[in-house]
Amino acid sequence: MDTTIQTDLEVFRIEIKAWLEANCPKSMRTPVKKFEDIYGGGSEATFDSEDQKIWFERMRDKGWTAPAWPTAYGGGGLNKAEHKVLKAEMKKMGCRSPLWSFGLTMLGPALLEFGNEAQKLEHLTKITRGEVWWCQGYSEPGAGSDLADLQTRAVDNGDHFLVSGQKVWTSYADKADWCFCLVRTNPEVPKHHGISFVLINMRQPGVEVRPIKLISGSSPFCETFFEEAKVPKENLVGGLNNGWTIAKYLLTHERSMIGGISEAGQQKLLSQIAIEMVGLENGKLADPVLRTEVARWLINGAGIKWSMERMMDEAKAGDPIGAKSSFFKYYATELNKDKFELMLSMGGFEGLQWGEDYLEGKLARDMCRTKGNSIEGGTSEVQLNIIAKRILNLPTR
Amino acid sequence: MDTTIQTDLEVFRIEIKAWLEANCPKSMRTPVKKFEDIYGGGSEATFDSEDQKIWFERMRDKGWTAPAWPTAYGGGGLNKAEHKVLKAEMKKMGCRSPLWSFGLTMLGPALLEFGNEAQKLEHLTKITRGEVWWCQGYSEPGAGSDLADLQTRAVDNGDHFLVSGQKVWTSYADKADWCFCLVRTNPEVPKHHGISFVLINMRQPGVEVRPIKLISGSSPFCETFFEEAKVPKENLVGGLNNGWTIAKYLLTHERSMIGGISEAGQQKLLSQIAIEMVGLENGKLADPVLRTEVARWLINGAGIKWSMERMMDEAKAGDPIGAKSSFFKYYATELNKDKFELMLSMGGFEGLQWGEDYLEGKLARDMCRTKGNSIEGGTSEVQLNIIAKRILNLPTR
Amino acid sequence: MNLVINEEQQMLKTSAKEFLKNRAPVEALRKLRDSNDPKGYNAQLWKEMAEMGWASLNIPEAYGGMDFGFVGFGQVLEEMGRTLVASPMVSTCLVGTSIINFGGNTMQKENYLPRIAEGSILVSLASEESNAHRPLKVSTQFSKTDDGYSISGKKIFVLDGNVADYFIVTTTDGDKNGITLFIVDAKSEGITVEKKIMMDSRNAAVVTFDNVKVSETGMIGEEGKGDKTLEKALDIARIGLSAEMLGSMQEAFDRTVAYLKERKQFGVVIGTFQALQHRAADMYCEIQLCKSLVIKALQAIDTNSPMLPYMASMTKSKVGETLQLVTNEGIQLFGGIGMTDDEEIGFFMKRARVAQQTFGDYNYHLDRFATLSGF
Amino acid sequence: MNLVINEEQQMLKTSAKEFLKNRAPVEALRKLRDSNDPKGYNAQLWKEMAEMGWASLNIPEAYGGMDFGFVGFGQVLEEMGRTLVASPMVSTCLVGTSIINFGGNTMQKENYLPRIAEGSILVSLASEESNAHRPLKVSTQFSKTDDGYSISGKKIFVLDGNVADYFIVTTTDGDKNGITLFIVDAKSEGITVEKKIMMDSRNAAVVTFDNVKVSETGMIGEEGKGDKTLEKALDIARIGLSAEMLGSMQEAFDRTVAYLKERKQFGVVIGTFQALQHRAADMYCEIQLCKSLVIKALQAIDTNSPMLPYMASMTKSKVGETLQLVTNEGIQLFGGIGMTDDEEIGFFMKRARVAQQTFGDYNYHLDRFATLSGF
Repeated sequence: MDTTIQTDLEVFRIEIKAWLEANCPKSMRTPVKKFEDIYGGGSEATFDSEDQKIWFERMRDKGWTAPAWPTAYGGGGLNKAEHKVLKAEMKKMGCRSPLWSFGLTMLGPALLEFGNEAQKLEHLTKITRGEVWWCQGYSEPGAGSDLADLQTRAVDNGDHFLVSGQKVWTSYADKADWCFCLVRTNPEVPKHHGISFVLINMRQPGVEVRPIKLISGSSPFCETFFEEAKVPKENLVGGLNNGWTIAKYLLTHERSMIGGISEAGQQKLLSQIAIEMVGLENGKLADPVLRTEVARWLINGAGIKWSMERMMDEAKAGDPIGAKSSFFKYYATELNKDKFELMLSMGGFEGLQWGEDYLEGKLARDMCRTKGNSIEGGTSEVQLNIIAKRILNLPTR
Repeated sequence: MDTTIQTDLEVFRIEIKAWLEANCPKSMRTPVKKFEDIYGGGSEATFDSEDQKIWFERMRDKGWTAPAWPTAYGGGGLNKAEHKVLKAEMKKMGCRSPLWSFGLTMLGPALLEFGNEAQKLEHLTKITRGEVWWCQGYSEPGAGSDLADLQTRAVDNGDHFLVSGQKVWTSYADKADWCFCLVRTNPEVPKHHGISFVLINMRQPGVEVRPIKLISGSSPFCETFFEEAKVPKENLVGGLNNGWTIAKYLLTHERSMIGGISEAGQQKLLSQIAIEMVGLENGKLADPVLRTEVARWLINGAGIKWSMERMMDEAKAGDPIGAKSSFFKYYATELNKDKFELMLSMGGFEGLQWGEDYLEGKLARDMCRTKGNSIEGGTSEVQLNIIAKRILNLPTR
Repeated sequence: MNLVINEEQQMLKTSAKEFLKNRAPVEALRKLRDSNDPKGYNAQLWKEMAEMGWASLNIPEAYGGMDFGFVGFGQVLEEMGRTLVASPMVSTCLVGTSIINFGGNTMQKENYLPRIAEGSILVSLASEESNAHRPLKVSTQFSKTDDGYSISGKKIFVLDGNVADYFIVTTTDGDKNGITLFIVDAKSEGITVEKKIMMDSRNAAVVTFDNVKVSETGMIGEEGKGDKTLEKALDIARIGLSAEMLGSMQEAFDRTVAYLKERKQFGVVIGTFQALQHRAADMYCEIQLCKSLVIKALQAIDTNSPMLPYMASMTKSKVGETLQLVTNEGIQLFGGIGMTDDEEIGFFMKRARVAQQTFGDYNYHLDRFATLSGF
Repeated sequence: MNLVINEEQQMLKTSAKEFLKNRAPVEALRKLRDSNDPKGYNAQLWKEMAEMGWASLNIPEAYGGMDFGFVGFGQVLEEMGRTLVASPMVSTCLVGTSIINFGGNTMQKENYLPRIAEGSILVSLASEESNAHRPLKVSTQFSKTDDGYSISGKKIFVLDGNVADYFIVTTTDGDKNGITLFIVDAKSEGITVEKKIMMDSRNAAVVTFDNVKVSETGMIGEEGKGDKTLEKALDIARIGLSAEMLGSMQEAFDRTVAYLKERKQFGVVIGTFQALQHRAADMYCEIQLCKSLVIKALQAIDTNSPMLPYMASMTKSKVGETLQLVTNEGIQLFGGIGMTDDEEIGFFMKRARVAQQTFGDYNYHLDRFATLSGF
């Protein structure tokens, strides 16, 4: 180990710590409770508090809304080791993220990988500065699991394309300034080969957005309609008909994010909830059938958690996670559905209530929402196909 | 309703009753406990008791080993109504069947439907008289669920075929005089079209039989090897390359027989067995997890029983059972497997014993044997395919 | 007993299907929900249903009913389950009528049954006190007064409690000697009704009784002996509700299978995927079991079988578990579309969860069945 | 704690795999069975295994052991599970060693552990009395004599009881005050051993103790205080056996998947059928959970974690349930071939059922886990 580097890092750590201590407002060091607690940016964004604004602006000026991105694009230019130190110190101090957006988590990495210099300069900078809210235009009404089966067309019209078609499940499209979008640029070739990845300005005629109501109630999802929306050719990323490569890159990204869902938030043990809701009789849960189901759930819950830990450790030891993310995605989402079925069962009559707003009847609505876990980000069926084919190497017909 | 017929039937009933009373030995009116309690016939057969012999011979002489078959072939020539009366009276009095063989249950019906007059005269008569034991040569080592994929060849050699190949799962082939057998007579056409149904004399050179040992121990199943076994052309049934029609006819037959397995024999309620084996604590089964599983099993057991009843009633009302036999076959066999898993679980350490013979360690051996229920007579997977396609009309790719 | 419905029952079923298709498709439930109707059911529709005799199928002819038998009644309930009709059928006709009919005296029958039959009053059982179904755990108390009784206590999950004209209340005396049933006018002083909307868009209420006066004629059956009447009515309700659930299950399944035949993915109809075929076939089998259990259980009511409690628990648990499976699979197989409120399959899932817990969920009934069976 | 085995453990695993492939494949178990070997295990093989140090992996160095830790030991057990080796490993090394090591005094350790380590004695726990695993329900009685103790009672399902040199016996006094452990020479007067062959072709025995004399040095730990030692040793055995079962499960699964890739039906390889693919994928996931539970549980032994009882019950129940699933699916997917004794997949199913009930089946451990967790 190079001791000079080690020492430099230690100096860096001390500096960061001091800077954070001086610049991160106290209220920005408390746990995140709701979506709005982290600033999202975009042309319509407002700050939730003065502290949130201060914290965002200070971090933005350091380039630390995207610490590892090049400074040329508004990033912090940190190397991997430094970035790790920054994250560790922020975590220790409980500092909130100064900014969270699909631009940062999804489009940014894709542009860094596939975008040209002009695109990076233009868009990455605006992302790091929180000036633009991006949404993702992938799914279409008829496509479902077969993402590549998309119909939205981009017709060549000289120096620009004219985009027409419909996207669904575009999260927060109703507040989006721009959309990164998969469109069909060649309908003549096999479906995966005629797709391009384009950036569409949402603030133009021919773009209409309609929120989607779910079985659980209102949602961030939207339907987005394009009718001859104009896309200048400089907004084509990664070359004509090369969009599927970028899509795959982003999908792998998304899958591992969703698998983690069931871990987040829920702190209380299911057995504790059961005891509170159902009660004990002679020291045992009053509902003997439920008791077994809860025991089994807890064991599976621990099993999937430790499997994630184990596979992380194995990845560090050189065995990459790869298709195993499908196992997590599948198992964790199915388990999360089971959990909410059990909780609804424990919740009894009260849990079945469904008020006007989300809070009254939260349990029933949450339970309905979990049904989507095994559909979004690749259905359970698709994950099982992937496990069968890519892990077990079972043949295709 | 024609009152003359009614009166005739009543007279017939009274006559039968008197005849049975006079001719059925008392010991032949006790419940059947093991396979040997019913005479099977065949050239190597011996009677289990003098009563068994008397009973068989008396019934044979009346033609009542096959009451509904024409008298020309040794049957009783009874019409449907009379046959029903005979069965009802035998049941009332508890009379055992005088004869049971694959000849009676499988080949006979097929010959009546597809055989020519000479074949019927020759073979049906010997069946009714218990002179020949038949086995069934369908399955082959490589075929499994894809029965039509058979390789045993019958080569035209003038006035006879020469049959070569291997059959498996031929029940009681080791005591068989003859075999009704599916063979490939034309390898050039699609597999279903090149199959013929032939009758093979097992007592000839070129036929070798080897019993199969199962995971449960010894079994009636055999492997049968043919090497240029001679089959005179008069032993071809239903015409050249027309064997698949007969096979399908017999398979439908077999499927509904196997579905009924779980009903037979087991008289004691599973809950009663559980109470005896596991014991109660405060009035509840000492194993709370098992308790739920037993309750669920009993409900499903009643459900499948009543479903059979219901569909019988529906059939009488004009809605034929058809592909629904796949539902019974699938559900009843899976349920039977579950039952033996539960019983093994209740059986504790003692139930795990595996003695030299079948009696010591009967539970464990029986449990092993049930695993075959969902394989023989069409696997559970095949039944599910049939339900999906023929009942739900789901499309084929 | 033959397990096929007879011609008369089939005619009733066919006419019910036709009527509901026109007057109360699933879309009607959506409209009711979105209009925030204060009643939570369509009173006009209920009137029409009563005119067709549906409110009196289990009422003796002597009291203005059709006395049609439960196998027939079950056909109507099944069809109602197919279109998810929100109506007072369960509260008033399954529970209310049964308690009055099996527990009431002639005067009470004469007073209430004809009015139920013609659809002019709604009667609702107020029995639940804990968050899960525990009908025999009662702490609502009655006491004697000079000219009758006084009742105090709080009841939850009172089905259609906000529109009921009468409550049948389960009570106990101070010493908790058995259950005593009272029928109480909903407009009586001291009654507070708080309407709750459930996830199936139907109503239940929290009903508080604060020293509510009941006349002597308000007691149903004998003091402290209401348990038997209550359990019998509940068992009938469990079976009737199971018939309704069977209808919902079949409809959700039919819609799912139809979707499998129509929806394309990766260039082929998804119904060709073997894994989905097997799941559909498996559901088909489970539904067949439910059908058989339901008709056997309905017959058990009609024949006054001593096995009624067993049949009720077997049926309610199997139907509850299967309906949960079928509605979950429905949403999963509809995919993203199934998650939207626009698609109706979600309505079946929501109704399934409420029906599941009404009169005891499958946990409750598996346990009860085992207990009844002595293990 | 890192959930990947280290280099040293990996080396042990690799060498075990290699050794067992050559010396003790599944075929060896078949031969042992068919030869009706009176011992029921291969003594020569056991000698070789001991020479490689396998009998001493959990014995402290002070007593001639390798003190390798349970994560490493688990790797050997897993490989043994893959080839279904019939050996005294579970009875002697998992249970016997653990009781002496955690409950015995120095003299006892010095007396027995080195001899276990070198493979020259077999020690077996005689604790079960009822037909199902109930280790704390003991009625075998000890009483004091002039120069020691006398034991009377009947024990069943004593693993390798017919070849054991010593029995560790669970006893109680007349007043049933806790459990007292004794180690007894198997050749003592008054001991009758009746060998039983189990469905996995291994042995267990019914052992009767009729006024068997034990010297004062034969008591392990304090009088009436054996419960804790017993439960700890059992928890270790449950986890160790789970590691063995994990190996069997993986091997059965690997063989099934390989068969799916090779077997043709209807003109195509059956591994292309989506329904079978999904079942295989589902099993893969369950097996992954088992792997993680087993390594966590092995670590819990090594770190002397207070969570040991929880870990043991979680692991044994999940592994037991999954092994049952995987071996059943194995036979079903092998089809008719799977039903024959010629095909080895059936051996895995049979071993699964015995291992499942040894030290408590999944019912027992689900219940125990819930009880430990306070619900």
